[in-house]
Amino acid sequence: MTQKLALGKALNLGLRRAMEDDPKVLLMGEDIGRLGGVFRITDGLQKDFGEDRVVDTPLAEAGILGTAVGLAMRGYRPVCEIQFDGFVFPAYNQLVTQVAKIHNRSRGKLPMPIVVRIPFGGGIGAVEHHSESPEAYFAHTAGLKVVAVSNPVDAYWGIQQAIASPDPVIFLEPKRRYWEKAEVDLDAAPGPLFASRVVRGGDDVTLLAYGPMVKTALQAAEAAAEEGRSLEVVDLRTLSPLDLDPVFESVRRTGRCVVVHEAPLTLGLGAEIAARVAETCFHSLEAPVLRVGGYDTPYPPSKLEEEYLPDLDRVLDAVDRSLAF
Amino acid sequence: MTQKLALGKALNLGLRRAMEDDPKVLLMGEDIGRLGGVFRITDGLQKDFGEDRVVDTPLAEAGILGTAVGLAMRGYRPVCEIQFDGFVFPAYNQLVTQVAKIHNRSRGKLPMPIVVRIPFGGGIGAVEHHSESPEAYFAHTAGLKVVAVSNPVDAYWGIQQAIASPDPVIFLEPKRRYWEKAEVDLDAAPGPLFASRVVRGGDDVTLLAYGPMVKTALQAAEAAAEEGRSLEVVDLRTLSPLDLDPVFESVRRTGRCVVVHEAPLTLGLGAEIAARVAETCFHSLEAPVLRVGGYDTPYPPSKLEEEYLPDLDRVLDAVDRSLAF
Amino acid sequence: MTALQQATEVVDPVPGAQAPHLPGQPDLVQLLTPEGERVEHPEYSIDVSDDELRAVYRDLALVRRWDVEATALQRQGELGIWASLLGQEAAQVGAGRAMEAGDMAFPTYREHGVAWTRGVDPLHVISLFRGVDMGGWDPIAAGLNLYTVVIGAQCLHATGYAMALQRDGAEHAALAFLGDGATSQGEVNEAMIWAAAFSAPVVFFCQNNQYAISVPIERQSRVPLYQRAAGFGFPGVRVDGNDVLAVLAVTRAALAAAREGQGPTFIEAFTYRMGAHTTSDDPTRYRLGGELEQWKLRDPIARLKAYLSRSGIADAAFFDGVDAEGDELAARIRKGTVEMPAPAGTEIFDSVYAEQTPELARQRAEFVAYHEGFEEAGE
Amino acid sequence: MTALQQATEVVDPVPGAQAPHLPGQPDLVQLLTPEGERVEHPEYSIDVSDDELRAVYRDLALVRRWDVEATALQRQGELGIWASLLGQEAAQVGAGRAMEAGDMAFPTYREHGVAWTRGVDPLHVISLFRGVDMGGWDPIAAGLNLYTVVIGAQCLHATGYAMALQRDGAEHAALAFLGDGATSQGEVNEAMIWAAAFSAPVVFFCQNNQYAISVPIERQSRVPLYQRAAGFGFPGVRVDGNDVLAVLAVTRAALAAAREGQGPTFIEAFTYRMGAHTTSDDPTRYRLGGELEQWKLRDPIARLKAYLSRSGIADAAFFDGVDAEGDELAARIRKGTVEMPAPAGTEIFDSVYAEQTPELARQRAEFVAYHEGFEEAGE
Ligand SMILES: Cc1ncc(C[n+]2csc(CCOP(=O)(O)OP(=O)(O)O)c2C)c(N)n1
Ligand SMILES: Cc1ncc(C[n+]2csc(CCOP(=O)(O)OP(=O)(O)O)c2C)c(N)n1
Ligand SMILES: [Mg+2]
Ligand SMILES: [Mg+2]
Repeated sequence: MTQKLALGKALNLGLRRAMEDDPKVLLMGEDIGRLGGVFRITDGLQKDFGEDRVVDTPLAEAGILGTAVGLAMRGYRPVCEIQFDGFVFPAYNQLVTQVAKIHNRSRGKLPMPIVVRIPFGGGIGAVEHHSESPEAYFAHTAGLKVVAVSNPVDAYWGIQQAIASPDPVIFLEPKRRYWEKAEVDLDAAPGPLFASRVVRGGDDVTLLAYGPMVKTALQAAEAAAEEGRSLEVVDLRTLSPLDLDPVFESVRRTGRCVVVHEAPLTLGLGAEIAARVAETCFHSLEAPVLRVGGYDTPYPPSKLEEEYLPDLDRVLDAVDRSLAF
Repeated sequence: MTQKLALGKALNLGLRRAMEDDPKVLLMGEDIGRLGGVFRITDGLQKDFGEDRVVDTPLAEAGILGTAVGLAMRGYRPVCEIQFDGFVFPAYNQLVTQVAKIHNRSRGKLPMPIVVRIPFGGGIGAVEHHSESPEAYFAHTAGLKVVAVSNPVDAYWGIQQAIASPDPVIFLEPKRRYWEKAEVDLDAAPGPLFASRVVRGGDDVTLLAYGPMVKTALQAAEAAAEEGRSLEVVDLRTLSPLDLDPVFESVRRTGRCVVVHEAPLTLGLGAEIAARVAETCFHSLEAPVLRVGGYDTPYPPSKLEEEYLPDLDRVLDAVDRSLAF
Repeated sequence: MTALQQATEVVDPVPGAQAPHLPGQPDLVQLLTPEGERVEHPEYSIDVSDDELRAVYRDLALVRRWDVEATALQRQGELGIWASLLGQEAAQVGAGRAMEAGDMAFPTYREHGVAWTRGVDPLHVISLFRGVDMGGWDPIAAGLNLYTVVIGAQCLHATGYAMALQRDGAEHAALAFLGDGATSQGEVNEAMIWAAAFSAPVVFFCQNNQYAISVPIERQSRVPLYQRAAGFGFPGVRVDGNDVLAVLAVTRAALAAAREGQGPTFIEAFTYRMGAHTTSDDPTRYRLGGELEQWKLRDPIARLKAYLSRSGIADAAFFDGVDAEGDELAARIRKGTVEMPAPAGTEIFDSVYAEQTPELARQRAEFVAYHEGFEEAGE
Repeated sequence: MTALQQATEVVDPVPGAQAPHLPGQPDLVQLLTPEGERVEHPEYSIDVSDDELRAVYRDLALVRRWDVEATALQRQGELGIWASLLGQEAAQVGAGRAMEAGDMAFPTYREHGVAWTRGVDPLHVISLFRGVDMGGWDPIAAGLNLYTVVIGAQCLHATGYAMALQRDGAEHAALAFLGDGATSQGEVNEAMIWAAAFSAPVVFFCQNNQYAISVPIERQSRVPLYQRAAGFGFPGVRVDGNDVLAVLAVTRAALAAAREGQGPTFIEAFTYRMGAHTTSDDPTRYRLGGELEQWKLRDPIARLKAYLSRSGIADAAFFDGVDAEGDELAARIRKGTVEMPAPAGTEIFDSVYAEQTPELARQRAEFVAYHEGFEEAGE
């Protein structure tokens, strides 16, 4: 059965299904119960599953992740919502020193099947701390897995796969795409969670993106096609572990690679990808891997965000520079 | 006047001089007063400058950084000690959302001349959380500056320069080198803080390191020299902003580059450097930038740390691979 | 309904909240009943001139007018979002007016009433919500820190600022604002621990408006919030947050104690957020039926107006005058908002550091060149 | 010196610490005076058989023996570091023995006495300090979480575990250990806030050993720590932490209340760290003169021994037997430590994830190949 779903609604249905499938799944977060979350991703779930499984928490992110650890120790699968990307930092200590390390510390005796849902990225005209892209902090942290979904299908299946994962997963949701719709097949998962995917074939340049930037990349490829340039677009999907084999294969054909993300350039995901692509495809590269990212500045006031965020033009500019190299 | 000083003692003298020079400088941290710090870096300072300027704080890292913000707002220059690298994470929210952003938020009206001293890195046989290399988390954070010293001279001058800096500086101290000695000229600073430095000339491969790994890199260069290979060693010194011009110059000559750090490989500093070196020196590179780092795992129990940490052999192995490319 | 019945209804426990108390019940400080009667409190008294009373009323009324206008501007697409203070005017104006020059306030994102008392231009606050900047006023000059969005972070800043005041021998105090939800944040509790440990001259002013977005106060604490302070070793007091005189008295006393070296106080101003959390919020999803109506009977402005009228301190002409002033203010705010110049793109780069980095200078130059490219291309 | 004089001296305020109190002073629960007299407390009584009393003594003595041996092993280079529990045996054994099967303890890095009561092999604890692993026992099977080094983090874990117990309808409780210094961490305070909000069956057991490394308790709190709990809305109690019977009684009562759905309790076990913070520490730099001597008079083991001897519950043969057992234990620990196999290098990679990642598998393979290269080269 397929259904046309907005990305946010697909997450809602995915969460519902995960909760139906496994009574140990529980949701925790600020305002996720009675309100259904500030983005309504958990809408209706507390009503149907009760206050013990959809927990409106005190206003304390360390508390959310820290208690999730204890719940996981008794076999629960907590799905924690962080209200906005910029508010994950009070939980950082628990995430980095505990959630990420306990499986290893216990030599596997204490699995940590915790999912941390974070609406991330900019473009919604918000005030400070509501538009951040903190993925590199997590991808640099051994013991965590990090995924970023870009579309309703991956949202619906991805959240269920993340919850089923025995490892902690930082699940990044492209908040400005919550309202974008697509047909979702509710019967069959389209493939594994920790895999990247070529979403458009092409020969001239390999273009990598994830989360909200996938749409931008596809638009850029469309525009480039009109000018006779054929871009292959890869949706990275998993940021840790990275799944670069399809990228290497692509770059070996195209010889050129551009990575796009909203996060600040320096030590953003593009850095790691550039390093690995160069190492693996050294002799195929006709230009260095070019990166299009946010600038190395705090996220600006919203009147400036269009100038801060990578857009179609900046992506095409990088493609041009790559081709001209 | 020169004096032979251990790195830790050089820091102690540097702090003392900064406190003498500027009455607004104050030190804050756990056990830094009566005890003089667990590494004795602040030894004797409370006695001489009093409890108001060398503050033994409650046991709360967010508290240390958060109150430092308020002190800085009234013109103080707080120098915060984080007892060990692994304990900076409770302060992460204050660091990333406040310390790093307040100058920008206020459009320059509220400078944040805060120094965060962190003894970092492994090799001292410690238990969990005492051997971490969290520098990439900070270097990815716009608004912070990050330096890592490798020797007593830079320690003595660097801490004073960091304190004098109007911007927040994460000041990384290579804890396992605290006891290494060198002659320090107490009269003239050897150069600016935010600059890398070629510490050994060479022609075959450019080897980059910072903090504790500089010594390892120099040893590797020594060993390589015996086999007839000439390595140029650059002490990066400043991790944010990076100062790569001397590196580019070097790589243009050698065509090969190896970066070493203790931090996990993925999204460690090596990633950014590899990306930039490739972008800037694309046509000069005869091999991809190779990285020698910690593995993408939590820091292991101390009986395994020698196998975890980059050492002379692993550096030379990478040099060989670079040359063989 | 008699006045007494109405009074009884007004002060009834509010469903779903730790109830406010009858006038005179010792743990809720009240100097003005919901009906506008002046009452005395054994520990807190206040001496306010008629002029000052009228000025307080004016503050309350103008701040509300500003707030209403900002909400309208948001609805019309001129602001990205707006966090309304509706219902909390007395708590904010009372606290703000208790401050002296040299004291420093550390607001959250909702303290427009405090900003007003510190003389900050409403347009500076609005520019933040319009997305033009992050608050354009000079924090030190105004004695008001910039708004802080990360819940509770400012409490530590206030405590550190108070430690600086101690070191400077300055007889001033810091006033940290926080919400009921914020009391659950670790950093907020650390701030109280530090304030106690150093006897820092800081007052924690918590507006318990019964909700953290949708989450009612019981999820944060089963006992009245003001009692938290005793556990850290300093006094806590609960004041009727809709009673501007009581707030003024209690906050003045706490600030005076702080300035005199007696250390911190925690003030819980018991109030209610009569509007939505922000313009993005839909309170009908979580508010209990009748709750809002109950609280409307406790309106902080109506109460002072009743007192001023009844006691003859202000007449209709005065109130008309304030209304007219409100209309002017609203017009100025509207005009100032829609005419607010958009920031230059290069501002993204210019204040990240006090000493610009070469890398960021490079990114800025690239940015400029890139955009000049478009201009040249006539795009 | 008469017994009374000695008693008076023993219980005198300890310089630099919130003073312990005379027996009978209501806020310090004591059932056994420093001289080994059984006293009664109005709220806490305990019924312990002679067998159990002897077993308790045996626990205390063997745990101390283990600790002394571990300190010696560290001095001889066999351990990287050791965190001694010297002086805190009664607090730990009392708390540990109060637990039932099914309860879960969340220790810091110093709760060797608790580990002992949970039946964890000392060598499992020692392997952590030797750097072989991070604690080799099975936490769930033992009812003892792994040691947690980041101050306070385990308090939230315990609270979450208690929330899981509630959801499972399991009539067990979680017991979170923390130090006096830890009470300043935001996360610890959040744990108490959560425990109160959810009425979670968790007991916070704080060993106030007067210091956080070098920092005395006054820097963390000006008021007795047990009073913190009231601010969060649940009971706090201060017990003589060197009195194993009082600790047992108080902890049993708190755990029972938690299991019965009455929510959390905070226990402050007032004690003293008679050794260094760890073997890396030099307490002469910060300890006040005479302080240690004062506390030696309150030794938790001597006290129980005095009571057992005086009351005839144990005789010299019993004590000799325990001593002999201690020597055997020490020998076993020594042998087990020095013979502990070094971990395989590949263990670095093998437990990072439940589902290994391809990238880490690749790094592991490279690691293996690299080291095989050395072996082949005969290096
Ligand atoms: C650390 C953090 N977490 C979450 C948020 C999102 N958020 C904004 S306001 C709010 C509720 C705050 O409630 P309260 O402290 O009672 O203040 P009020 O809004 O009622 O004035 C939340 C959860 C935030 N801003 N910061
Ligand atoms: C978050 C954090 N900060 C700092 C440290 C370093 N540290 C280890 S033990 C300790 C003191 C702990 O004092 P207390 O809580 O009283 O426990 P005790 O050691 O006295 O048993 C400190 C500061 C740490 N382990 N974790
Ligand atoms: Mg509120
Ligand atoms: Mg202690």
